[in-house]
Amino acid sequence: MENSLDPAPSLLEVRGISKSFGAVRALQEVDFTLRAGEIHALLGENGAGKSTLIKVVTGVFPRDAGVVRLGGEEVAPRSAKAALQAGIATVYQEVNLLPNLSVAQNLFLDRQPMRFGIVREGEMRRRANALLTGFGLDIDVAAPLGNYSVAIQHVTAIARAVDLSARVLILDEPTASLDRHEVEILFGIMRQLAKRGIGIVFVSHFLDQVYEISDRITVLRNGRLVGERETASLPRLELIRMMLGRELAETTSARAAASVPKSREVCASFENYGKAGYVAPFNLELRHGEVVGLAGLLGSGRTETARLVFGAERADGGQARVEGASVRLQSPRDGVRHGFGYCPEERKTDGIVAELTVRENIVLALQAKRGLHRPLSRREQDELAGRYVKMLDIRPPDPERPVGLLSGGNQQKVLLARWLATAPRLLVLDEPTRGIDVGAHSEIIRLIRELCDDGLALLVISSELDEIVTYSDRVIVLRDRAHVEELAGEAIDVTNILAAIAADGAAMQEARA
Amino acid sequence: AELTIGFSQIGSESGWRAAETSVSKQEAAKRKVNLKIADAQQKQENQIKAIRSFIAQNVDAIFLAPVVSTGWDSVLKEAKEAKIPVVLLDRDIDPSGKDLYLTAVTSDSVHEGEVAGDWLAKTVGDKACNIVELQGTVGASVAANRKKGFDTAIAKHANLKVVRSQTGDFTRAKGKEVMESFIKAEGGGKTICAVYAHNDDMMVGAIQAMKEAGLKPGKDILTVSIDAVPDIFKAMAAGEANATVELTPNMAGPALDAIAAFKEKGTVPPKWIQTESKLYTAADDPQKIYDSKKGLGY
Amino acid sequence: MKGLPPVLITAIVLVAGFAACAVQFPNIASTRVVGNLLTDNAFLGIVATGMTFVIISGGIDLSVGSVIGFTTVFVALAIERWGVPPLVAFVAVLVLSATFGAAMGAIIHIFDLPPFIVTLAGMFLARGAGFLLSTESVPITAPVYSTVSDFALHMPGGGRLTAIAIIMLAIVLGGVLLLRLTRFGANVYALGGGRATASLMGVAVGGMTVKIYMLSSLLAGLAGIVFSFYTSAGYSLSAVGVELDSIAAVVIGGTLLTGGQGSVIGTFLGVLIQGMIQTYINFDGTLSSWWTKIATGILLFAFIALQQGLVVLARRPAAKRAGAAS
Amino acid sequence: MTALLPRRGLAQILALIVILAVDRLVSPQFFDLRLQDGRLFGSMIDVLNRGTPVALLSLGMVLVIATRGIDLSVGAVMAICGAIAASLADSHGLPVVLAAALGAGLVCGLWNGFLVAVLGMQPIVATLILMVAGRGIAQLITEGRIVTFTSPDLVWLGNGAILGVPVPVAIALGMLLLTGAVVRGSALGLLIEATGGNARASELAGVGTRAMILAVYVWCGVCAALAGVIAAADIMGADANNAGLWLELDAILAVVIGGTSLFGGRFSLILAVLGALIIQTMNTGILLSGYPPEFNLLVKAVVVLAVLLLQSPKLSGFAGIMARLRRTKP
Ligand SMILES: Nc1ncnc2c1ncn2[C@@H]1O[C@H](COP(=O)(O)OP(=O)(O)OP(=O)(O)O)[C@@H](O)[C@H]1O
Ligand SMILES: Nc1ncnc2c1ncn2[C@@H]1O[C@H](COP(=O)(O)OP(=O)(O)OP(=O)(O)O)[C@@H](O)[C@H]1O
Ligand SMILES: [Mg+2]
Ligand SMILES: [Mg+2]
Repeated sequence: MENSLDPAPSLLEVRGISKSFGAVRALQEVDFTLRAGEIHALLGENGAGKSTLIKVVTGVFPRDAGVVRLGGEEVAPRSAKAALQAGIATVYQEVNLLPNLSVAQNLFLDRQPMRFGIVREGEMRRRANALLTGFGLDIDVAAPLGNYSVAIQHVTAIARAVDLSARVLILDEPTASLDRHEVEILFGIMRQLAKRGIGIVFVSHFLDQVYEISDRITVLRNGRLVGERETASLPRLELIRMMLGRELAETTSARAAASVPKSREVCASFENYGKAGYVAPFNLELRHGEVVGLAGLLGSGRTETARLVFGAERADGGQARVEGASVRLQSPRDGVRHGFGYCPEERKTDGIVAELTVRENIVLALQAKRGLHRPLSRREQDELAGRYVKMLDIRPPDPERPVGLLSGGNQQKVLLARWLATAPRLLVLDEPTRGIDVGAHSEIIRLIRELCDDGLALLVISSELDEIVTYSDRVIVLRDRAHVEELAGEAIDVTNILAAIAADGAAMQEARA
Repeated sequence: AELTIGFSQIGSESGWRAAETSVSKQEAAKRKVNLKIADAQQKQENQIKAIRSFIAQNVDAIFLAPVVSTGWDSVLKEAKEAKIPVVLLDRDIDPSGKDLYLTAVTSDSVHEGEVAGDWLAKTVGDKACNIVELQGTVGASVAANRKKGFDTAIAKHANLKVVRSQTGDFTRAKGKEVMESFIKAEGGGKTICAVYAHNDDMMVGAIQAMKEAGLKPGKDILTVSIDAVPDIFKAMAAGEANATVELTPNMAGPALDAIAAFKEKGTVPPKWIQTESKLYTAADDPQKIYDSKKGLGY
Repeated sequence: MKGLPPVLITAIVLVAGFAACAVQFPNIASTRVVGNLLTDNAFLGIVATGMTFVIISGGIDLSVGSVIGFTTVFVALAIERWGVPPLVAFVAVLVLSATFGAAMGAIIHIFDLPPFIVTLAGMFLARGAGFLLSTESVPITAPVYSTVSDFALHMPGGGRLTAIAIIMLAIVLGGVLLLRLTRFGANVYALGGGRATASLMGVAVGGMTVKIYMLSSLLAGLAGIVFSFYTSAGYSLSAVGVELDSIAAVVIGGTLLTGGQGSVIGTFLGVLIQGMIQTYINFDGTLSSWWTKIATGILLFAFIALQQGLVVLARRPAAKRAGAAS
Repeated sequence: MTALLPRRGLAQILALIVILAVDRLVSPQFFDLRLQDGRLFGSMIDVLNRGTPVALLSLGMVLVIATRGIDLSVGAVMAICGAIAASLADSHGLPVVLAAALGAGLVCGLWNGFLVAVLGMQPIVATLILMVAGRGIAQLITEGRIVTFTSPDLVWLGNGAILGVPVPVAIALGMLLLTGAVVRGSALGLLIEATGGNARASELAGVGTRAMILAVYVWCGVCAALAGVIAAADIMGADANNAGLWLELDAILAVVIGGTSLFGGRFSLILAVLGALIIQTMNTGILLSGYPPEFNLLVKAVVVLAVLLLQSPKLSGFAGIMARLRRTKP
């Protein structure tokens, strides 16, 4: 820090950046300033332009106008590599790592330790292990990254960026798929880095986290800069108003469930259902008008449970019933036929068909259900798409846009629309609110409640315990790929869930003793 | 003892080739020779592999119908080291390998082209005549030779001129397609006096193209081609084709005889056993020839 | 990146096939046949090595057969007609083919065009250029050629390890090392995992694309030189269809056409498997042209199905574990 | 990329027009048309007529490619089905002949589809098997000869005319309409595009991706069979050695020129057929030009590259080139 007059010199200065995609003006004259040693939150609704700003600054997209100065010098990187060389390390929103490479190769791609032109594999693994241990991860770094869950992949991506020891570190929704523990570790590391004078840009939809970690906040709305504030002096409601441009009808954050105990007929039930080596046999009853939450740590078997229930994975034992009649769930088609729906957690690979339009993505499941020879007419499709775009506030509200060009949160809404369009009896949602902004978040939670008031059965997986507590009528806790505890009614609260999850350690110790 | 002979055949790219294969088998059976045929699917490397495996099997002799004239030196040297006599069928190889084979039973494809050209020159007389040419596959030595022979023959006659020349890949379909465009390019075919095709298959296609264009092949436009496959005789009998130069499919017969004599009595055959390039025209009772050739596996 | 299991399976398939052939034709189990197998497939082994890089990076190169054809003609004409010393001719043709590959790579990258089609155009171009040079086959009489073709290490049992077989083995070994041990190799896998992602991770995707196609064409050029040694001639129609043979070898060797996975050793085994199929058919010697094709198809199917079956068997326990995640 | 949607097809039409203009230059009578024996006659008709086999192949191929597959066996399937039709033509009626040939194509397609969809083989190798063996099967049927026939019905399929339009052209047009109706009239098109765009996601959305894949290979086989029958009818004989040889590459080229990505997803039937026409217009132009055949491949390479560059997403015409040049300058 040469300039001793200014205690926090601006490290990265972005001035008057504009960017259009065809008719969509994703960014208009945006300014942004990052100081050395600060953690700066970049906030905004889904589609506000956060990711685009990041990609423009790091040269992934060419910019239409504006300048970027790094340490006072103008930079114009033309590729991610150039940005890296200039000293900006980035973790982009979707996990951008290579599933076919080993974890270690991913961490050290293009900067492997070398000797005589040869990669020192052993050294690389050693360093990879050391690096990941810092993030509380003890995994086989020689295994392909694709073998691991999104969470682990995300941690790897962060570890990679951190290890690049750049001057600027940009993290686009790094915590979306992490659980509390991992978030804690990440924050610890971020604070250390900031202390070393590195400027950190942090994008998140979790306001708690924003208040916990950030020094300053910049808010974007509709591609424009709304303002830049000190976190400490910005009340939460004010922040939300800046993001949404309106007041948020603060949702019932307390438990709103169990208001009207309805008929609660069993919609689907599973007895001794399981698959060896995948998830231990479980019993599960899903009732109409009821939300069942699945809670557990990463890798505890929640996704696995969801896939078995939907039919994406075949059970090797047990009995499934729908409305009392025993059924066989061999494939997603079976699930769809019995009126199930499933929003997978990995929306990029398992959810959207990027090239197809919003409309086509929305009608896909319904069309598959109706069969080939009963095509939805274009009018019906338009009508459906129009309805859900409006209902879920998908932005931009253009049903003919390829879904791959939507922002992450909006893609998630399209997926939800896809299943709502099939009018399912049971909907399985794996992390439905991941990457969704505060406004949409409360919308989706309201929607979940509404849907189940209409008699839909819901099975929801979420890493947000608050969220689970908010809407669940019952909560199943998983641990080590087995269902270990069921909480209902008044027993549902964060402390109890945590206790059930953590019973692990205690139980283990007991067993050993 | 019964002889075992390995025959490295080119492949099955045309009816003529199929006939050569089946005639070879018949001739071998006649002489109680065990003929092992390896089909190279038109690839030289496969032929080399086949010869090597014949050597590994220690056959009594090797027949080779070379797909290209060059590149046999080292493998034929191996055969020579293993004391296995080699006979070339149907096509010759580059002169540098002369001492590596026993004899070659081939026709002279340059001569074939000359025979065709001479016939045309004689038939046309002093009239000016625009010729269109359907070449064989680009790069195939037979095509180059048949072109060369024909060109030499007509060079002596200023009234004969090749106005268009394209490849028809030795196939019927391409022969037809190319002829169609020749007809379009030459004012509906009115300025074409004769077609020369490097093989009969292309000519059969060309004949169809002429008929579809309302022309009378054999009358409005003269035809001459090479190979003498049965279908051209059918066309000739119908008055739609004029002449063809025979390339006999029986190359194996003379070769087997030469090998037998060499093995039994040590008679060294002449270096080149040339097969006849006989010209057939409508005067030769094409229907009869057609009937006699039909069964040969063309 | 774990190349071992599929490779091991391919090796098992190869050995089993070889044993089965040897039972029927005992002559097959000789060093002579093994030597022949290496010599006869030397050029294929070399192009297939280059093709492995291309395919792992998620591309494909259809031009290699034509590049071989062009190279043989060029070399033959240069030595025989233009009086260029052989070594200079080799260097020139290698530079030429590498440039050609680099150009294809650059077009693929800059204009974002599918490799299949760009290299298809390259295939036409190289073959056409060969025709322009000469449609005749040109024998090469330079003394180097006879020296090299006559050179061979003798193996016990009458087998010969020829110079071109040795060149091929060296290239395969070099390919293995390059792919496994260098940064370049890691980047090839990275490209196959996803170009966009690799680019975001800082890999110079454009440069890599150019280099990969350059390598493939360079090796095709080298294969052309080897082919010209093999036949002592240059011919513009040589090596037609070799692109498909080499793709098949790469895929039989366990490399995914979608990219991101595979190994050079596997490709080498794939080349040998193909060579063995052909040796078997040649030894049989009773097959007509059509039965040769049908038998080749059936054996190809049998090998791939066997391999696929073994892979599934090998994966079974792992599949359960990876399930949702992969 | 898809921002080009409204302009889709423009590049192809432009390319076609340019090539037609060049054809007119090399052959002044290129657009001449007259009636000959109740059949239109002229170079334009040749283009349509000769383009038919590839156009038919591309109709099947485009669907296969849309599912992220590829079918290398179509040329061989043409040969098989042509051989079957030719050997039955003189002893059976046209319906039997057609049924047998198309049935064979269907079986071939099923086989390919089975290997890809059920056994999970990579499409390029799966279909390579039939590409190699299929020609053998065709030759087995004809025993390597050219099997000729005289059945007027079958000959009509190749050389006849309906209202002056050659029958093959009419058939291709009919198949285009039929395929279009089936694919776009049902949900098939959407489901195929979804399968090709993201098979995993489609599967999870309840799309029967295996059935889709099976269906497109079967259709590809049927289209190839039809092309094979027409090719045989055209020369009044089945040439198992050469029928359809290397046409798979032309068909793939046609599909790509038609703007369908080899990575699956969005496809356009009409543009694929337009691609086939572009290729044939170029081929016919080469034949009319009178240049020595040694140049054929060079011309083809240059034209293909030019057409592709014309539709490169990174470059729209000259303006694009200039923009790029400017941008690459430091
Ligand atoms: N490659 C692209 N092509 C066209 N439009 C795009 C592209 N990328 C983003 N957009 C559009 O730009 C706008 C801003 O998107 P961006 O991804 O920056 O939002 P975001 O703030 O990151 O939202 P989220 O919180 O959902 O991630 C959106 O309207 C989006 O549809
Ligand atoms: N901390 C960890 N260490 C090692 N492996 C892990 C860890 N966490 C998860 N995994 C592995 O990741 C894989 C995928 O986990 P998966 O995502 O299916 O679990 P989950 O319960 O659905 O969690 P979530 O939905 O929160 O990601 C599993 O194979 C698991 O073994
Ligand atoms: Mg974003
Ligand atoms: Mg999960």
